[in-house]
Amino acid sequence: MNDMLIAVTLLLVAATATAAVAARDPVRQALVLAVLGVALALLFTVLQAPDVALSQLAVGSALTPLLLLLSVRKVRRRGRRKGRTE
Amino acid sequence: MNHPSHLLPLLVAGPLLGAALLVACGSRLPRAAAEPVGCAVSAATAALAIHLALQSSPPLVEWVGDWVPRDGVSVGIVLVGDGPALGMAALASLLTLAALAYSWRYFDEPPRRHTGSYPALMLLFQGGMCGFAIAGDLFNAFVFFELMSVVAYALTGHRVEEARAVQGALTFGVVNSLGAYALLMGIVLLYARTGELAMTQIGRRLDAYGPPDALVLAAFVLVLTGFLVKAAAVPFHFWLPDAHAVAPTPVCMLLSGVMVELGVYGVWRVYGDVFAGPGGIPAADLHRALLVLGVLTSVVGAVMCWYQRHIKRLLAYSTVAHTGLFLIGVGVLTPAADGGVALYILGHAGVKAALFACTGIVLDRYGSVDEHALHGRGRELRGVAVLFLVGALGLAGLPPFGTALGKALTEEAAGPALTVLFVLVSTVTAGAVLRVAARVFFGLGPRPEEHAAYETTGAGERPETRRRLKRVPDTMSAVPALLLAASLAVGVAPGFAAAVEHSVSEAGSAGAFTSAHWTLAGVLLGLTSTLLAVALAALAVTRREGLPGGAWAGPLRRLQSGHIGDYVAWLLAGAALLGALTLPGVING
Amino acid sequence: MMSVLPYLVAVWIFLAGCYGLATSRNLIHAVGCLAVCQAATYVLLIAVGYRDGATAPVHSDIEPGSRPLVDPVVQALALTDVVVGATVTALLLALILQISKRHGTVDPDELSELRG
Amino acid sequence: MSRRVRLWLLALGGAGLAALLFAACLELPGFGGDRHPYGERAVRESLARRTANAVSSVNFDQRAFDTMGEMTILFAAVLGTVVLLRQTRDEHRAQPAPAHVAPPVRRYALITLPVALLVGLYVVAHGQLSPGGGFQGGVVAATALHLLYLGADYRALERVRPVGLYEVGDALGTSAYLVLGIAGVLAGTAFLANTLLPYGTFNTLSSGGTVPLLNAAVGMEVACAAVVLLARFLDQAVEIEENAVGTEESGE
Repeated sequence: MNDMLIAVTLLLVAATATAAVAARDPVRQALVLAVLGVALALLFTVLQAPDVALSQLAVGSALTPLLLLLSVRKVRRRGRRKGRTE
Repeated sequence: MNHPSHLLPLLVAGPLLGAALLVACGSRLPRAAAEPVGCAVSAATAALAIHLALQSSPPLVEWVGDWVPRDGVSVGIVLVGDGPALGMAALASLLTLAALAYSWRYFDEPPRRHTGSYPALMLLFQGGMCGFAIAGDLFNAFVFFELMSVVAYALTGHRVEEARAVQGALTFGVVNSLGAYALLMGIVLLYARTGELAMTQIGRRLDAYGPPDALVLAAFVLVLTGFLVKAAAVPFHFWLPDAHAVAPTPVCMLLSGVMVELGVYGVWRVYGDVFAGPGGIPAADLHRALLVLGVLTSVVGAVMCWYQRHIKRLLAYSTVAHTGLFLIGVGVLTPAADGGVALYILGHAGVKAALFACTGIVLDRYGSVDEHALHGRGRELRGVAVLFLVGALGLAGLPPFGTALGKALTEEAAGPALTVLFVLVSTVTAGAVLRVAARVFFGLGPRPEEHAAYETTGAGERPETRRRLKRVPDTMSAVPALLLAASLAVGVAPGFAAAVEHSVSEAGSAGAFTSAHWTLAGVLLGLTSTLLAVALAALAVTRREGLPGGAWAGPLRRLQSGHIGDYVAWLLAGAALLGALTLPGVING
Repeated sequence: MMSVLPYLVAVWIFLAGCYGLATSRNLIHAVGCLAVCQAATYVLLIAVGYRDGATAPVHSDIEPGSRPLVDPVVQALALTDVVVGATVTALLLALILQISKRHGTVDPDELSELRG
Repeated sequence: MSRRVRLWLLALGGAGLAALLFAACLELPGFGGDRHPYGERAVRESLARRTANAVSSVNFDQRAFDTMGEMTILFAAVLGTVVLLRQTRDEHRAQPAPAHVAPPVRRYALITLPVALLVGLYVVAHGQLSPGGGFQGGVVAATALHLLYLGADYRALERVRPVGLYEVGDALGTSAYLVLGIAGVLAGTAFLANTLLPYGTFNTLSSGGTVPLLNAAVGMEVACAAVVLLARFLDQAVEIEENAVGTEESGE
């Protein structure tokens, strides 16, 4: 039973990681990365690593995607301004 | 009274604390105070490193947090204070001091309310390098490897208004981070097999386990990939010219002078402590791998160096070429060669940092580092011209520079075939630097013709100082002079070479002692490469049309595309190559 | 199968991240792929430290010595690794913002300043 | 290199590396195995020092030197980001228009904020007892503060978040950790030696010797660092604008 659970979470992590690479649009990728963070946190909880799960939840699914989204916003905003003036 | 080994962690904690305090006082501290504080902290650390190095026979060992082993095992982190470790820490500290002195009131625009940020970053860099040098625990080495990398990215991109600077810094960051993750994967594989993290413990457990298998090979390949990315061995080297050419000059002095060499040091340390035993990688395989990569690296570096016109990029490629020579020296796997490489690294650091420092003066004076555009304009900089020329001769290995002694000792250990390579590589790289000196500072030869080539020119670079220099500040010219003098001292100071050689063999596993001294053959070889370099430079300067063999080097230059995707692909290919080179011994073993 | 699956998943994630990094057309996306590469190291670390039927190495609600524990060392290493990953991501993103300002693009194919 | 050549090179290198790593995985000790010599020693030592959370004992006592490096990396990255994202000469700050926030969102954010902040502090404080510690709690607390951006607006956030102060807090947290380490050397033992304070009673807040202190220093450092990081990126995304678009390419 436990093995099944671990296997399923592992496959979930692998699938989300692949999806994060395949998502070529950075906004979508940031969202998939947030899901990957949650999936990893789940895996770590199952593997009895609550400390890592907690930090993965805080960093991997909140901080990193947030930084990515803010960067996309800056880059896009720049692109729009530039488009207007040309 | 503390045992000296208890002071080892202060080599790391000192600069870090200095940096933290500089930032804490950031908004209140005037710039005139922040920079002397930075210099003082880095000088104190350098003094401590030298003080400990003098007591490092027998080698110091420190368990941080007093977790001394019981029954031969410990849960703590071990620091190693042997000659090479403390030597690298001292070198890193002295170069940081030199770079800080050079950049005294240097950058035009310290970020608002962050006057201390630049010296603080330099101190963090120093702390990271010292921590990596004295790490005896593999994961701890990774942590400080990351620390020095992270600071180096930030310092490389420090001039954020320069398009090239931020691009080079990003390339540097992505490639090195990937290398670091490979290193970490390798560490985890070793931990899974042995259940230990201290390097010597891992080595012992590997030996107890039995002959090497795929796991040991994979761990070896991953760990070496991490270090070789830092050491910029071909084909992991692409990030280096892009980063070193755009970093602020004082940062270049550190990157080329010691950070890249720390990668080579990492290879040496990890092989000696972890993989040298019967459960590790057979010596013949390491020899083959490092020899192939080293020869490739030195040849590619030398060829690319010759065809550059961007002076900082030219110097960066010469660092690649010399790193290749260091790798060959380490791959020879004899104590004599190790000692030679140590001396070579010390001599090279002084010479290369001095050359970068001179180039920085030219950049700040003329707003260009383009060999063609600067033709003859450096005539008025007499003192700088002399320093640059002396630096070029030191790079060629003119006796009695430390480079010459180190090179001679390594050549003697490496055998005649490799000696030819050593002479050729130092000839070509020094020839390129001499060519630059002749054109820029003496205006010799016709002005080279322009033709559209696949290259980075050095035009359009902005000075790093507040405004273009009218006269050269004393600090900026004194630093390269002192660095050259230090490089000279490595070769001539009585007893210094013998002491280095002794401490390196004491730290290595071989334990055989050799004596380092000048030989007639070494002096003659040094003179030969110097003369050849002068001749090569003279030949190049007198020709108007492009440099000879340009068409032949074209494909090689096209590989350096500046594209991150290419570099990542090369990194994977390089790791696979490393695996293929080491495979035979593991299959047979 | 179960005895190697976690390791293989880690290898897969690492290589997938490398593929994304090498073929990326957007630098922000590339940094995301680098984060994926790093996720592989977490998975490998935690997988190496796992032990069947063991519980988390925290004694606040279990009697010391009553049950087997998973390896706390790899968890500490993974914690370090998570923080390192976030900081590297932040720094690289800061550089990318400046690239977008100075080069007007974040497509690696269009960056052609440094070559040869 | 053309895209095609790059893909070939990537396939070649990737295949080689994949084969090597696959072979290595087969040689790894089976997943869930019983042999963890270092781990068992670490658990023993953590009990001997009365630290209930063995992970915290490894992080802040046995391998506290790693944690020092790690927090310095964070500190360096924050400093680097501050330097890299500084306002350059060709940029100015534009006041962002106050955004309209839907009342339910505002209510949700303003209720969650204190809760999240408290959770963060709790997680920091119980680092040596239960899962969590300075890192996790610090990040949670810092992210919580940014719920204000969601709930009110950017200017409200800026008022409660004087970035300069957080930068100082970041540096002071780092210094505190280093000073605690150096105190060991000054006391005549080793750097970061956990021998200065009594180990206390197992499973209470004051157990573990210097572990809670180091943990608190890290918590402070991480919380401040995360706030500064987010602030710098928000600054770029919301406030800082270039003066005249299209002129910077021309250079000098």
